[in-house]
Amino acid sequence: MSKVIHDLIILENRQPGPEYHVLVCKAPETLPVCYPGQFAEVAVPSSTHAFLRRPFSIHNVDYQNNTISFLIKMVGQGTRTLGQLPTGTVLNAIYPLGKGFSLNQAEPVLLVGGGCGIAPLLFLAKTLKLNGYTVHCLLGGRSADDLVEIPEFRETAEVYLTTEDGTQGEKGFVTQHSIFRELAGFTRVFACGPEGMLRAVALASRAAGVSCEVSLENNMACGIGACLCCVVETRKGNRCVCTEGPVFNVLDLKGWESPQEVADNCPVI
Amino acid sequence: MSKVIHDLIILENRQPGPEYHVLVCKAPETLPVCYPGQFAEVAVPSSTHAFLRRPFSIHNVDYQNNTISFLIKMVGQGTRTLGQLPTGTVLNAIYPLGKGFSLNQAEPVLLVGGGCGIAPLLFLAKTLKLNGYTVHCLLGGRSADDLVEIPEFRETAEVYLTTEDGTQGEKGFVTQHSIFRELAGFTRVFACGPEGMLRAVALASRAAGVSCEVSLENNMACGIGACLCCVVETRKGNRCVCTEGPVFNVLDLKGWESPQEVADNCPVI
Amino acid sequence: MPDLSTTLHQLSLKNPVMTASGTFGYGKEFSDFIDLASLGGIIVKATTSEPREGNPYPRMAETASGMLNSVGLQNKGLDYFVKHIYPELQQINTHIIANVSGSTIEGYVEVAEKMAGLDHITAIELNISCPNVKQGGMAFGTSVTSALEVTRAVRKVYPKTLIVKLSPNVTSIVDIARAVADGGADVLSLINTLLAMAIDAEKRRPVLSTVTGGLSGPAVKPVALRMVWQVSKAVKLPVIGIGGICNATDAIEFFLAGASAIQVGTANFINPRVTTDIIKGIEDYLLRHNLQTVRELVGSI
Amino acid sequence: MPDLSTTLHQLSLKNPVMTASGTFGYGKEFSDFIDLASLGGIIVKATTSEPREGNPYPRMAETASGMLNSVGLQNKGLDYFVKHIYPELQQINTHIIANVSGSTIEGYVEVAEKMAGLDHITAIELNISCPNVKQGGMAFGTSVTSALEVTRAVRKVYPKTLIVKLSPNVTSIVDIARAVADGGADVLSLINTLLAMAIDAEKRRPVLSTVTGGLSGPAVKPVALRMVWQVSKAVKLPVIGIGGICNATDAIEFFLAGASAIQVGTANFINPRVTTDIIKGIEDYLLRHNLQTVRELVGSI
Ligand SMILES: Cc1cc2nc3c(=O)[nH]c(=O)nc-3n(C[C@H](O)[C@H](O)[C@H](O)COP(=O)(O)OP(=O)(O)OC[C@H]3O[C@@H](n4cnc5c(N)ncnc54)[C@H](O)[C@@H]3O)c2cc1C
Ligand SMILES: Cc1cc2nc3c(=O)[nH]c(=O)nc-3n(C[C@H](O)[C@H](O)[C@H](O)COP(=O)(O)OP(=O)(O)OC[C@H]3O[C@@H](n4cnc5c(N)ncnc54)[C@H](O)[C@@H]3O)c2cc1C
Ligand SMILES: Cc1cc2nc3c(=O)[nH]c(=O)nc-3n(C[C@H](O)[C@H](O)[C@H](O)COP(=O)(O)O)c2cc1C
Ligand SMILES: Cc1cc2nc3c(=O)[nH]c(=O)nc-3n(C[C@H](O)[C@H](O)[C@H](O)COP(=O)(O)O)c2cc1C
Ligand code: FES
Ligand code: FES
Repeated sequence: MSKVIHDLIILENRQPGPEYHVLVCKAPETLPVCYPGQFAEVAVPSSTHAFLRRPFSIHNVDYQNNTISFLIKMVGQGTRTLGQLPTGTVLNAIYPLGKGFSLNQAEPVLLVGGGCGIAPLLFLAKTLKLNGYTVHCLLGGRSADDLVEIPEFRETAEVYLTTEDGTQGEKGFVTQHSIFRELAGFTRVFACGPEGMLRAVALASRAAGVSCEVSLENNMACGIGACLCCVVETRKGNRCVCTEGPVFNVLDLKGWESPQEVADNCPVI
Repeated sequence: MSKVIHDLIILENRQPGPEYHVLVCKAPETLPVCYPGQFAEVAVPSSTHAFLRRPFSIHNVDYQNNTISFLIKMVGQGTRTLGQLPTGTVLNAIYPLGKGFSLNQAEPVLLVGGGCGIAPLLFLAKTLKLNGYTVHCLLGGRSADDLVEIPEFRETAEVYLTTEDGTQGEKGFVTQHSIFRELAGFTRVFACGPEGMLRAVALASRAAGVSCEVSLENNMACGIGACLCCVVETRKGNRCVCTEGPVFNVLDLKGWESPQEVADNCPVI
Repeated sequence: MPDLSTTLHQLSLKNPVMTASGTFGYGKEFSDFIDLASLGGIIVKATTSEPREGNPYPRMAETASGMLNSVGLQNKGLDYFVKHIYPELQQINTHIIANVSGSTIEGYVEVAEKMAGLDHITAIELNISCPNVKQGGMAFGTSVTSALEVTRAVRKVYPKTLIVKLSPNVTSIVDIARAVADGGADVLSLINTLLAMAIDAEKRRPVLSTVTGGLSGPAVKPVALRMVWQVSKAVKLPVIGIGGICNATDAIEFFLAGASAIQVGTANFINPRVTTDIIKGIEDYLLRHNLQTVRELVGSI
Repeated sequence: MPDLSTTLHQLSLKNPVMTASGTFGYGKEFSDFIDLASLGGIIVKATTSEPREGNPYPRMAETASGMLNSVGLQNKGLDYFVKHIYPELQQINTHIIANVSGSTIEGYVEVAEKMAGLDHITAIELNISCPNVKQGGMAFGTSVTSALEVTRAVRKVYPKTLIVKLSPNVTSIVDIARAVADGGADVLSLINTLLAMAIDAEKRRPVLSTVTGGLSGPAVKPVALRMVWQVSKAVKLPVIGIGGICNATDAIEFFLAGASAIQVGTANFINPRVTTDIIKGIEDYLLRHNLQTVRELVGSI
């Protein structure tokens, strides 16, 4: 599974929500095999404010058209610059990086995503479906504006929605969604989103005796295990999120079991 | 004569020669009165490589359409970024800066320009013509590629051309052009271009007893007299090119009289 | 409206945003762009006892997110300042602070003494950190003993607010800060420029006539923040933060690190209105964070 | 074809482009992108006598044209290095240089002694300049006496090429360089990172878990160039230039300033192929300037 540096060409830049952009990019040579949960390190073209590359999950891969997509939430200078790029722009990316979700699971599986954590789940859902799985997918956000790519998810999964303000789906945090009452019926939960949400999902999964994998975000300088800046505390010591993650089984993460921390972090979806 | 900071809008970006761009820009409010030889400090939009503003002479002013133009030669990252800007881009500029050419002259006057030193001469020629002058204009370059905006000059002045490689006009350096044999017939020479050329023109003017003003280039940080980085040695001591120039009478410049220095610098057009 | 006022020893500033010496001329260079009276203060360019022509051209080089300068304290000298520049400065309705430079202790003392007699100069900033002069300058600011000595000598003749500006080109900025405090400084300002160099690879020679020069701009901000944090924790004097400040967020970072006020330098070259934007941005920040005064931020990390 | 080879004491390098410790892992992280054997050398990440977990997260902050890190020498320790990492390094056909770190002189000596026994480690780089550890590290590199002491102690046990890596966080880099030369160093490398800090204005707290960290990247290049120039003029040892090198032009500037070779650090994160580009760019430069060898450039300004 070797990594490539590609000058991708942006074929399409659509805006599925006020703060989100999907960049569909053509690769200059045959796409390498990518796994759901892996990510890319993308250079922000000629930006004064983004010195380092920015990591983004692989949102979708279309081997037939040789395209790779990213779902990007506008949060700072780097992402805003990327969101404004016109089609035809060259985007330099290093990928596929990191380890993805474990795909050797019994079904049914529940995918849980919040905010830009939705990004890797589409590729994951599609891959699981391709392998014959029944996929359930719970997407949450502050408001309806954060729920993007729903039509795409509906094509591949049973979709459940929740918003904090009740503007779409059930009202509340993802862990308050009714599907969580049936959690014990799932064999595994795959989650990606803000840390507070992930911790709440991890705790609920533990309580229901369901195995849970989360994709972590983190400050990264290199994305390839060279700088050791992106560590997370695991039971085996500090580990690089970029090479040994970004997907971790929550059982391996240190400090992810205390209900107190979860309570502190929960509202920060 | 107060200075303004304007978010100009690029209306037109044309390429009069392989290495030159003319940016015609609309001002957001009535243009301030500008004098030929004055310049603007232009911010290079979102460039990693141009931290400071870049100085450019005012190439043309159209008060009726409220536009100001710059003729930019591609020499480094900053100018290259500017050259690639599409119409509609916002260009932040501080102008008009510095002191221009002396306009209270008896005619006939000779304008001499080389390379991007052609830039201020169009505005100067137009202004002189408007005031009823007969304007003679000698433009020089390495090759025909460096001779840009000739049609525009022809509208306002008697134009003479020279190239080092003889691809257009007379062959040789500007000071070797036949018009220089008639130099004594002019009352003043206005020149702008590389330092070597300016020194040669200054020397020739001195020899012919003709007064000579040159527009100097220089590394500038602020363009408004605040940093004192842009000095030139004058007979009165170090003076800022950005406020007391960029146009100087060569008699005021220290070290501009030695034929030795001229010889050393001459070929560097 | 949040309260932006701040105090530096005996100086009450309407807001904590000042301009750094050598980057703002004598103020009037910017009067087409901003209302000078809206500033917390203006540190005017360096004055030495004798006129100085400064260093030969080239004196400037652009670097990644920064610039080098080797101006070398060009100024018309103390007498010219008092006769011709001071009367103009009197028209500006904010604190005017003189940046006092020299190559000998006597030189510093002479300028300070004369400045003390000028009513509208409410403080002086002792520049013991200029890297661009052969003698004196930074040499005073990089040794504990000479920093102490020059501060003490100036203190004797200068009764008003005495700010001392520190050089970052030292192993321990805290040691120098303590020495200067012992010498009688009222306020510390930091940082001056980092000693640095640029080379023209094509011409194969140094860009600056002086070979080395002073680095300023956003590139140095992380170093400046660190030093402000170290000094404000170690010394009880108020600190003015300087180095790479380009916007209100940068300014807030310096307050959090322990600065009671800030100076904006290089950023004035890029945006002559930057100080006005920063003042407005600090106000917005305080409102957004529900803070009544900017003073609540100072040293609060 | 121009000759890119260069010599550092007993080391003959095929070209002067190496990778900086802590920014290139153990090489293999980059093997998908470049041919490791094409490099002049690889300085692998710091090794300490005992395993270290490094500092808590967050350890990184982006700054203007640069970054801060406070990794804190995370590594699996000397024994693990010898048993598990060294065998892999033996496969790489270029100079492999160990970066030796510690918090006590005994620690440095222990690592150096063990490294001396590993054939494929052709030199060590003594890291007396890491700003990210509480004890030792930079403390050794910011005092003339302790820099001398640790160099001398390691020299006694290490017969091969001894490189000592200097800290820029000092008043006089030349004094430290001289001390290290007296202690028996064969080669000097500089600079390590500048001690610096970043603050999150919204969260109102330092970005790094350790508050301060080390600044690297293009922002520091002008300071690094100045120090390389000063040291190579003052000390007769070969110098390796480090700090913000991103392209061949940057590398050439360091050669002109006096460096016999260079190391590329942070730029590897932005472009994992940058070293290959730099080697190619140096060749092009030599051809364009009609130079036969890269050595002609060294110190030639
Ligand atoms: C493995 C991985 C996969 C990711 N996948 C996606 C994705 O598919 N889509 C997406 O929109 N985002 C994703 N992110 C987050 C994305 O990398 C950041 O939003 C981006 O780097 C911010 O850049 P910026 O220049 O816009 O923000 P900055 O100006 O750098 O920062 C703006 C704000 O974002 C925060 N921030 C910056 N970088 C990160 C980061 N790496 N993680 C969390 N917060 C950060 C800062 O603290 C600050 O508050 C991913 C992050 C990681 C580590
Ligand atoms: C008063 C004034 C008016 C000018 N008018 C014009 C004009 O109308 N049209 C035009 O094309 N150019 C003009 N110039 C020159 C122009 O400012 C530079 O070409 C530009 O700043 C280079 O920017 P860059 O980022 O492309 O080059 P950089 O990457 O900064 O440098 C590339 C090369 O250009 C040289 N260079 C950089 N800045 C200058 C400078 N200010 N003067 C001379 N050489 C420089 C560098 O040494 C280097 O060799 C003027 C300069 C001054 C001082
Ligand atoms: C062109 C220039 C000239 C300067 N002249 C002086 C000076 O005369 N006296 C002084 O104390 N500092 C001087 N400085 C240093 C600045 O006041 C300031 O300390 C430094 O630039 C860091 O701030 P900045 O990054 O905001 O520019 C000068 C800086 C520049 C860029
Ligand atoms: C993430 C990171 C880790 C580093 N770790 C080490 C180290 O272990 N030992 C060392 O001597 N230098 C270390 N350094 C310093 C670099 O080797 C180099 O001296 C410095 O980054 C300046 O070069 P640059 O600007 O090219 O990055 C590290 C730098 C970075 C950015
Ligand atoms: S980002 Fe560099 S090791 Fe993970
Ligand atoms: S460019 Fe700053 S004084 Fe002229």
